[in-house]
Amino acid sequence: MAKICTLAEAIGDNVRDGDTLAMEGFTHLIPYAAGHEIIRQGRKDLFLVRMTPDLIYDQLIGVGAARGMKFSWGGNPGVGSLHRFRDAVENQWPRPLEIEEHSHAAMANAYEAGAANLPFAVLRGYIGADLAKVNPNIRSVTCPFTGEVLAAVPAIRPDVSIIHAQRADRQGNVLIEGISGVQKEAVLAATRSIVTVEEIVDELNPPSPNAVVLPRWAISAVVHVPGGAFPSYAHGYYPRSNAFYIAWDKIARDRDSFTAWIRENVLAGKPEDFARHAVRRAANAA
Amino acid sequence: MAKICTLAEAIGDNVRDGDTLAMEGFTHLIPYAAGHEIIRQGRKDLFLVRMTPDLIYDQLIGVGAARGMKFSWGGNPGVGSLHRFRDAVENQWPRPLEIEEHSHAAMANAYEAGAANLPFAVLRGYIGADLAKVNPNIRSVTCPFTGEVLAAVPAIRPDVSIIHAQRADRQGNVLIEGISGVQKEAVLAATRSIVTVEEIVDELNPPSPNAVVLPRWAISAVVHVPGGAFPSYAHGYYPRSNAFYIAWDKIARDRDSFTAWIRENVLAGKPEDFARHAVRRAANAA
Amino acid sequence: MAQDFTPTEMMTIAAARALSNDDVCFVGIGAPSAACNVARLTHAPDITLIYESGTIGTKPDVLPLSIGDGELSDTALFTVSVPEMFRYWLQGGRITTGFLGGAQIDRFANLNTTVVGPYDAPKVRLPGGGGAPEISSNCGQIFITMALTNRGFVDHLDFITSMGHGEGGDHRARLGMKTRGPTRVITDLCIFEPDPVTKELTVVSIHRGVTRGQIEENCGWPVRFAKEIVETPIPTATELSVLRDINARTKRAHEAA
Amino acid sequence: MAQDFTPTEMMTIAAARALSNDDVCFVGIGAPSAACNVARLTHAPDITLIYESGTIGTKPDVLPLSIGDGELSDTALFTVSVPEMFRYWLQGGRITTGFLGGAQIDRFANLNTTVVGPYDAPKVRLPGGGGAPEISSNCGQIFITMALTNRGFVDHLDFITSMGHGEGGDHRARLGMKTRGPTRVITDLCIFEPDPVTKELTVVSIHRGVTRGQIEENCGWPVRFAKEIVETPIPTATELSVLRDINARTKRAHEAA
Repeated sequence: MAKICTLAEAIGDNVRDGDTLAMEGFTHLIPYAAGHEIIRQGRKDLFLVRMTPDLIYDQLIGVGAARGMKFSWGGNPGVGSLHRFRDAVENQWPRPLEIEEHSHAAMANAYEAGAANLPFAVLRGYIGADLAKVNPNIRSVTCPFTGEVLAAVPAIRPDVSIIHAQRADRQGNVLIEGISGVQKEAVLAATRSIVTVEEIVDELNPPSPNAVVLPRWAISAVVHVPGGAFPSYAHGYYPRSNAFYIAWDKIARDRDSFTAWIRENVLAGKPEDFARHAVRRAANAA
Repeated sequence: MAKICTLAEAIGDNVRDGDTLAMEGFTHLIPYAAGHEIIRQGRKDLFLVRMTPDLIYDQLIGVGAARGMKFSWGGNPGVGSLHRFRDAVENQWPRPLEIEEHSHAAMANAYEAGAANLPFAVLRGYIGADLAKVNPNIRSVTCPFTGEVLAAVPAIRPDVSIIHAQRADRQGNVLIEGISGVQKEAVLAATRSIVTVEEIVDELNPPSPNAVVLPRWAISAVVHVPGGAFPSYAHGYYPRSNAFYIAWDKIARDRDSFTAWIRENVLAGKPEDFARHAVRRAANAA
Repeated sequence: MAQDFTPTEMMTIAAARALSNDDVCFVGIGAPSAACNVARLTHAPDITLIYESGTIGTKPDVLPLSIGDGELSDTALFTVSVPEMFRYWLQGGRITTGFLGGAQIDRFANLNTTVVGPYDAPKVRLPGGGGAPEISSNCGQIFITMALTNRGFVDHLDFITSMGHGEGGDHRARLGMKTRGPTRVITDLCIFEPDPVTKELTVVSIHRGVTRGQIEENCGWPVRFAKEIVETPIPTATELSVLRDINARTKRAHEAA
Repeated sequence: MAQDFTPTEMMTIAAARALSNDDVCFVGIGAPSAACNVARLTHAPDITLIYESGTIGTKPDVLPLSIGDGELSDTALFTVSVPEMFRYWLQGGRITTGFLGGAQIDRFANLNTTVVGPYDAPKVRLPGGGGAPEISSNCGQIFITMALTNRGFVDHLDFITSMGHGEGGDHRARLGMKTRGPTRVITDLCIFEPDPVTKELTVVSIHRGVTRGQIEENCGWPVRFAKEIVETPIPTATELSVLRDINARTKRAHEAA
């Protein structure tokens, strides 16, 4: 049953050293504020899961919080490389990073299987692709009716999943709108889950009976963090800061400038700092 | 690409003798008008697929249009038996009916697998249940990671699926609202598909970016049939006629009264007859 | 406060009391639906009711005739597709309690809603399992409510539609199920619970005015009674008026439509 | 009407022309995204553009930087979850055309976006496959667009991220794929198509002012030229102005945000 609390409490209660951690959001609604709180609380040895690691995992990898990562596309979208991710894989800095690499289709199916409490997912995938040769977690199953052989991957079952969403009501029911990615699956596949939201409202009032809702009893903690998805975005609240994504390339390219950025913006920061992004960007958007 | 046409054309073009036919709608949005048109056009030897056969398949079975049926719950909801279905199974009247029986979970997963172009579905199901002993299409697969044995059923791939929905735009894109059942999956799993709708509008304007929409290029034919879901209902248009469901028990209990009802209401009817249900019931609902 | 009430009213209210405010309950149609909504309208206002049509957190003002009446979606927190309902919510292990009825039950709380007689040449073809086989295995626990009659409570089931405790004992665990299965069967005469070891249904509570003989007469197997048996508390005035109100609203609504 | 244009503009416009009004197109980010939207804004107004973020029938006014910019959902007919996108729409076989770019390509149109050097000790770690492995096998056909350079068009791929024609010939069919695979590769100097039998990429059209020598110099394998080669029609004034307008709007939008 969702506890409505502060970000420090939510991360403190639910994210543990060594956890398998999924922070999801497919370009949209990426829970950056929660990622910063994890860095501030000094979590370590995390096994990160995310389809598109994005800047949020570049930051966690760069500070050395991760022992490994399962992913399907590790770049800065439309910009280029994730330099901290590359530095970890190519030079083991600041520590080696074990990787388990999949395709998007396999990751999406693996989250779906996790949400459905199945041990594995079946897909028509990886045909002729070399990933199947380097990842022992890509196997096969045979259809018991047709004899056809299909790809199989293990279900994703994180210890904890974290997402950002537009709104929660005071009971902790959550509404997601727009590009919803694999967030619902990530939460339902996990043992514990945290949702940061732009607003907490009296009535959720979904715009359609078929809206994307997560009920309070499927969530461990709900936290009010306006702007918490910056530099990603929140549909209906503020747009993506493509400029920040472009700027990140230079910040992260160099170990020292990265470390300085983390010190100033994360270690010396607090969740409330994100609110200014929401306000400023909403004004721009209008 | 959806062709917008009359119901006679849509059934004539897309439903053939011997077809595997799925008419879906989970209590809500059941395509009754389309069922009546199939009876009027005298289609035969159909293999019917539907989770909850409901009165619509009681009618198709009663007139002898079906050679078999795959289903998971064959009753008149809240009322009792489907008497034409029982008469076919218990007494082979008007002809024998081959049945393939599943649970709801298996049927839902089998439609989902069909929509996903997989040959089979995997579920944590049928444990300790006798259906697995009498249905050879309930088999098992072994997880290639954990060794766990799970149930498997073949994907549903109808020759043609028919559903009813609230609205289409003039290009043939379709909006479904409320209880959406397995309709999207039934359409996407099928080779051909027909959607009857309450309204055709200039702009679809879904109430949410995440609304349930079927695009024109996933549908064979769209037909304007207001009231076409009666005695089922259309969320936002008219409520379910629970009274008719109760009345059906008496009509269908007897072969002669059933046959007379079909003659008067189906064979002598036309798609436009359904419009009065929409108007009358909308007035009641207001 | 004592008041007149029917055995069916007693059954529905006793069933309602089995539910708690924190339950996430998968509601079968008919008697379970009445019980679940009486619980919601009395002692369990925050209970989450789920119907297999995909409606989650629904608060119907009248009882649905089907599991997919518009009332359910109109009053739900949200509505999902039926594949999602069975995959993410039921199989996903998110449901604390499943509430079922049935045509026939045996002493280990296995249910038959499929056939009377042989499967291939049935004497009576019943509607079938619907959601029951997986509700039974995937919910945290199962409550069952049905009137106690010789036709319903039978010595031998022709067909096990959904497994309760199977052959009894640890049968569920041996098949790999981690859920508790049926923990209570609420009838119009008494309440059964499975014996902790053998899992055979055992009478633990008898409704006011009902004798052991009546229970034995109406049950198709030799009834076991627990060592300590209580009298089921009679319906309160509030419980009765809530139940009668919703039944009256339901009757009006179904006849009008 | 002749006009000045850059090789990149020629590439984008030639790529756009490959698409038709009836296509349902899965759009990769970068060069494919520009080409697909130019097609939509010129000769293919009814084309359905799909991005892997779940946006279906999207009509962005500015080009997205990522595959999930808000612009895509704001202008889409509808938006689905990512599992649904990959299961029902891509794997479901509903997509006629996939449009990909890549870091490296070989003569059989296999793509590498994973690593340069050994997988376990890469010289350059690239972003990885994302949607490409299944886009490549599940779309009706694949178009690829990337600039012709020695770094990109290589004799040997260190890693096959997504299979084009594999080792050539009937390799796709032998692996059970029923889709056509890459049918056109559009570069800034010329257009390749696979040989009907061997499936080796073959130059079929050369952009104005480009020599065979330039193509050979910029390609990492010995280039095959078709018997009949045409000159790629130069961009029309409309095509150029549509492309430049959307690029200008995009630049303004990305810098402002």
